[in-house]
Amino acid sequence: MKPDLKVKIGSLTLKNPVITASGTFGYGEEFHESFYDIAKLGAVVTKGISLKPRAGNEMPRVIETASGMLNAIGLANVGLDAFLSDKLPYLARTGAVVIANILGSTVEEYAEVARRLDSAEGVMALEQNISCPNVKCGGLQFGIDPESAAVAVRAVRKAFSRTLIVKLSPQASSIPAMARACEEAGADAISLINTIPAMAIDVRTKKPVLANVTGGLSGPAIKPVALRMVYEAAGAVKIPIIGIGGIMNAADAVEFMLAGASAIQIGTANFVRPMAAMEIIEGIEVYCRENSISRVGELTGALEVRS
Amino acid sequence: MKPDLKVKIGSLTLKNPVITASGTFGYGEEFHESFYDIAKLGAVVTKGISLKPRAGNEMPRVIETASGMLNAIGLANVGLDAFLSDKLPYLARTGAVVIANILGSTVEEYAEVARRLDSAEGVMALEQNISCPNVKCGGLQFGIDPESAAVAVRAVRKAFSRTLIVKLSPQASSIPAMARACEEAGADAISLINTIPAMAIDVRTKKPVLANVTGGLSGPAIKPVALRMVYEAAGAVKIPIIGIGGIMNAADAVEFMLAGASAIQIGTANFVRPMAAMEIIEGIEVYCRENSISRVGELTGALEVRS
Amino acid sequence: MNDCATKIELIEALSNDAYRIRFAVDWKAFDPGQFVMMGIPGNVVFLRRPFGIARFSNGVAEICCKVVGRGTRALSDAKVGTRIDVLGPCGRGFRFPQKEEPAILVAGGYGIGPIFGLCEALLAQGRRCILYYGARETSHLLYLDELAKIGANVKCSTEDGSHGARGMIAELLEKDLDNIEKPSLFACGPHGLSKAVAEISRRRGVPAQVSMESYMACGIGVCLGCACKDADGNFVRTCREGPVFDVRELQWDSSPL
Amino acid sequence: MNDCATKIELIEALSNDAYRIRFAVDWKAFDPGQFVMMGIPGNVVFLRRPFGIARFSNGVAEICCKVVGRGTRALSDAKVGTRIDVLGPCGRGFRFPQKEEPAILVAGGYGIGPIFGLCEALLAQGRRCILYYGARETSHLLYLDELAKIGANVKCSTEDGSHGARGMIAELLEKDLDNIEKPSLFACGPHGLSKAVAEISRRRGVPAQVSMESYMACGIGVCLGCACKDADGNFVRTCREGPVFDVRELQWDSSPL
Ligand SMILES: Cc1cc2nc3c(=O)[nH]c(=O)nc-3n(C[C@H](O)[C@H](O)[C@H](O)COP(=O)(O)OP(=O)(O)OC[C@H]3O[C@@H](n4cnc5c(N)ncnc54)[C@H](O)[C@@H]3O)c2cc1C
Ligand SMILES: Cc1cc2nc3c(=O)[nH]c(=O)nc-3n(C[C@H](O)[C@H](O)[C@H](O)COP(=O)(O)OP(=O)(O)OC[C@H]3O[C@@H](n4cnc5c(N)ncnc54)[C@H](O)[C@@H]3O)c2cc1C
Ligand SMILES: Cc1cc2nc3c(=O)[nH]c(=O)nc-3n(C[C@H](O)[C@H](O)[C@H](O)COP(=O)(O)O)c2cc1C
Ligand SMILES: Cc1cc2nc3c(=O)[nH]c(=O)nc-3n(C[C@H](O)[C@H](O)[C@H](O)COP(=O)(O)O)c2cc1C
Ligand code: FES
Ligand code: FES
Repeated sequence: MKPDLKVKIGSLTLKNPVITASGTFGYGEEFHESFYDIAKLGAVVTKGISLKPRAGNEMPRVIETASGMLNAIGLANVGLDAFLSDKLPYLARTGAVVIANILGSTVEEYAEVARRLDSAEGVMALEQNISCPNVKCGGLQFGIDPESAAVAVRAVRKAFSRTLIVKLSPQASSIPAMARACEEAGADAISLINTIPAMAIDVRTKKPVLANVTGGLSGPAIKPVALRMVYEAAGAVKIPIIGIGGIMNAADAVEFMLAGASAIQIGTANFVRPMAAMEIIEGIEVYCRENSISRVGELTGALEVRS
Repeated sequence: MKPDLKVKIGSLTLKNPVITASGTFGYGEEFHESFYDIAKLGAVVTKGISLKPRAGNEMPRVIETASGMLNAIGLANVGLDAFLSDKLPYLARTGAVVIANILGSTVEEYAEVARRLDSAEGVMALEQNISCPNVKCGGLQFGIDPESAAVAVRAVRKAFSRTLIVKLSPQASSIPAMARACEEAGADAISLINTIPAMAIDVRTKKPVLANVTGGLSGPAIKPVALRMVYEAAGAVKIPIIGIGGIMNAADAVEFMLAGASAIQIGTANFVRPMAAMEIIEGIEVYCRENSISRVGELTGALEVRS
Repeated sequence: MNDCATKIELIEALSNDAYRIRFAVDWKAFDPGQFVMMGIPGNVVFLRRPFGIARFSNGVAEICCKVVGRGTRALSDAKVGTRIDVLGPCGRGFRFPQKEEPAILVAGGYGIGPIFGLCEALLAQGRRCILYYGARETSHLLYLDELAKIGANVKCSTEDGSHGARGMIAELLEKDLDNIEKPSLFACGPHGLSKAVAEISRRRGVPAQVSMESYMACGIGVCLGCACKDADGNFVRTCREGPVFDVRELQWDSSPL
Repeated sequence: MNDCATKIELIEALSNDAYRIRFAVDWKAFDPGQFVMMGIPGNVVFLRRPFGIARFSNGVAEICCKVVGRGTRALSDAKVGTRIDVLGPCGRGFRFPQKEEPAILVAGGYGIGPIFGLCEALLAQGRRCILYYGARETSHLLYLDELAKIGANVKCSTEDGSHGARGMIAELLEKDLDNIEKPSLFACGPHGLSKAVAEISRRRGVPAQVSMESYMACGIGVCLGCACKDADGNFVRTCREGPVFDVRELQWDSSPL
């Protein structure tokens, strides 16, 4: 029997728990044109959208590390207007479930972007990025202090009527406190983790490799940290958790679900294997079949912890 | 010309900047007997010492991850009395510079251990571990809150007259704030990072791999994060920084020094290549010669950052 | 563009640090200047590595890989039969010149890969072309046999003068350009060469296209890691809007990778 | 104990998932039951992997590696000539029995490795010994030829009865023990076998040593990752105080790895 892969995030029902992560999938065009029908995904999260376009950081912006990579793209994006006029219509036509990732350097910017996306057809949910580790002026305080996070989330909650996901920074010293603050402020779901601020140095030139000096670490290297944070978040709140961080295959995805995630996001894996998300959907289905799981939701939080 | 590898940490002069990290070198016996004269090291940091012996966590306690490993040893150690009677005399006989890593679940325990080590001959410095990510009851609050850290550091500072190093947790949401708090409280140096709390799950058994559920991530996977934190700490305080995290070879060590470390610690690498520390001392010397650096201290903070 | 799981069919040293590598792919054609993202065998590196497509015929593609680090080392050490993932053809290749204009190809080092592909395609169409090809020393001049076989008109230079003219290939090119009518330039090589070609193009008002390099994470336009600055100072993606750009599209004062 | 950079000299399949691997080392002797920490070729795993020493002569050591995961896969796929780091000999091996007592060796699966080493050493000293050797099926019984060659007295069992007695080796052993005077037991195999031997030892009051397994990070006693519980409930290091323990030293009710 085919297992039921559907999952619910807020008022949104996804056909499967596999979502592509912000900043690793553009606005969906490249994948839809060259690799697969992106409507087959649980959902697509867009590159982070700000009120005004952002050029991003200077080069180099990316560098490989042990089992991972650093990026300091600088939240480059086309800006809200261009997203609405150029990117969203394409996405909408594909039939994909679209989650708009939004960023802001002020509460007002978050609220304004959210308000305008509320009236945009085709945006089924928001993912509010409160991390922004690469942008010096932006967002950092929201990501590490539960009270500031709550203020930002409340503002977006007021401005947006559909599903609101808040994406946490791994820099928060207490993930449970942060998750609870966001839940209380009205988030429908929590996604985590964003990249971990990190750095690489070239001993030949004695310079930082990235023009921005620091960048965000992603990939398998961070998976164990992400898994722990998902487990902590799931234990702290009632709303669904979306697990992110170093997921390369179906086993990784299942680990996050066992730890408490209702859905998962595929980030860096999209770069290494463009078909990764499709392979993972299939792999989760196989795992369910082999383990006699009829609804994928049964996996969520099914970790057996001796106590 | 042979470069001068000596470095100063507080009132302590080390013959080179390479130190073996707490928990990865026992109390020096195994290495000294089978691999090399441990007096050749800059210093040896002991396994964390508590007032009473600790048995540690149940099995399994370790598991490999992508470019790293998790451990949940649970700060198992022989306890202060046995350290003083059984372990320290051996260490002292080797002629190694001994840094005693200490832990405590209360300010009083820290102070008591420090006081007794102050009168112990052969302990040249303390490294106060304020992280303790594996022990449920112990230490976590010291590691993430600058004020509690300062209280614990002040107590140890009063009790110990020689060099005091404070070892930071990567969970602190602001490393600069934490480093400054420790400096103000009287630390002679800051070492970082301790392992990052993390987790592994076995999808076959649906159980956490570690009996303790979570453990600490170490190894190359965390190097970029450690490097960033060392860079931040070095920018925040005047006291020397000791860099730790995923150092596997001399190039890694030099990266940490460029980022601002005066010395570095070798942890997990000791498991993968027992001769790692010796190879790294040699490699740093080669790097200095090839780059016409006469004193290794010139590397500290020599990173060229465009501004 | 697609990602195919294939196998190395041939691997051959071209010099002490450059290798010809062939593998079957399931695409049907490519534009010279396009590239592939190669999965590196073993587990030594995490991301894929970009390589210009040097040749493609009968379903078999060829790259020329120069060993510069761990990934290129591991790829070059692989054996025939090793499984590899190849994503391609990626990016935008060279736009062909107007029929009547002579194509002046310029290659530096392993930049000969894509330029060989372009040369072969132009000659197959009976177009006029001259290839200026420079390297540090004779042993670094690759594909000379194949170039002779396809009847290419090749002018070489080496920095040590051991083969062809002594000096940089851009200098040799610049000297000859006075005698060529309506030339259009097509270059692939180190950043310095691209810059020199851009400068020649500007000074002489001759059209020029260059293939640019950038550190790439995805190669398909989604990570924004490979951006370079266009003439207006905006970022464009080397992997998508490039790697081949008209020199007028780009800003040339900004620092290279 | 030391760490030597060496090369694989021989690699040979013993069954569909077990391999004999030989490499030169620069130590001079080992105690049966001791193990090596093998660096795994390629970059597929991070930590080393422990393997019991099956044989050592003329400076060449042999292990028997059963493929169970990525590290053992990569090691078994390596070619002759592949460079590997070998740290050893590690840990405490079997303590030899009193001269007069017959040594009863018990091996399960790839546990034959260390037991073969012990058997060879005992026979070389002209000691009496009988080897009880069990596996799932015939093809999983390894080293039978070599055992015959050294003149070992081997009693086999397989779970499917395809070779020797049908059933678990501990059952066969228990039946025979009545007829052996002053036996002392030496076992290496899965945790279940060790437990069964400990139980037999306790019930019959015969001395027994078992080689234990534990996930190991360092293999040299410094990480405390491999602890197991001794009879008093204290942790002891499998890699240092073990891997061979007298069964009375350990606690047997605690859950296995
Ligand atoms: C469009 C394009 C086409 C290319 N075509 C060829 C070709 O035909 N033949 C060829 O030999 N090489 C080509 N290169 C360069 C080749 O991709 C790099 O040499 C290779 O990625 C280095 O990998 P590594 O692991 O050996 O080096 P590393 O050890 O990672 O680093 C060594 C050096 O290579 C640079 N580098 C590393 N990774 C990349 C990357 N993903 N993209 C760009 N630079 C990188 C680093 O900045 C560093 O300076 C091309 C690059 C691009 C962008
Ligand atoms: C003292 C000792 C002697 C051993 N002797 C032999 C031998 O002679 N021949 C042989 O084939 N095997 C032996 N083993 C077991 C062997 O070490 C493991 O099978 C091997 O480490 C698995 O590595 P992997 O990467 O293939 O498996 P993984 O993919 O890492 O995991 C597969 C399974 O192996 C277990 N495992 C993984 N790593 C270790 C480790 N470092 N230590 C113990 N268990 C581990 C895991 O818990 C898991 O269940 C011995 C183990 C010990 C402790
Ligand atoms: C190149 C790159 C760009 C990213 N851009 C964004 C972004 O704009 N907004 C955001 O919330 N997260 C962004 N992320 C973070 C990812 O969405 C994801 O949280 C992180 O990479 C961890 O997952 P992974 O290990 O699977 O990549 C970016 C990640 C990468 C690698
Ligand atoms: C098995 C193990 C045990 C450790 N025990 C301690 C400890 O007792 N006290 C302490 O301060 N740090 C301890 N650490 C942390 C290390 O000292 C070091 O900070 C960390 O492993 C990061 O460095 P690495 O990546 O080089 O291993 C331990 C690490 C490992 C792997
Ligand atoms: S390499 Fe990712 S956008 Fe070009
Ligand atoms: S494996 Fe490290 S102490 Fe035994």
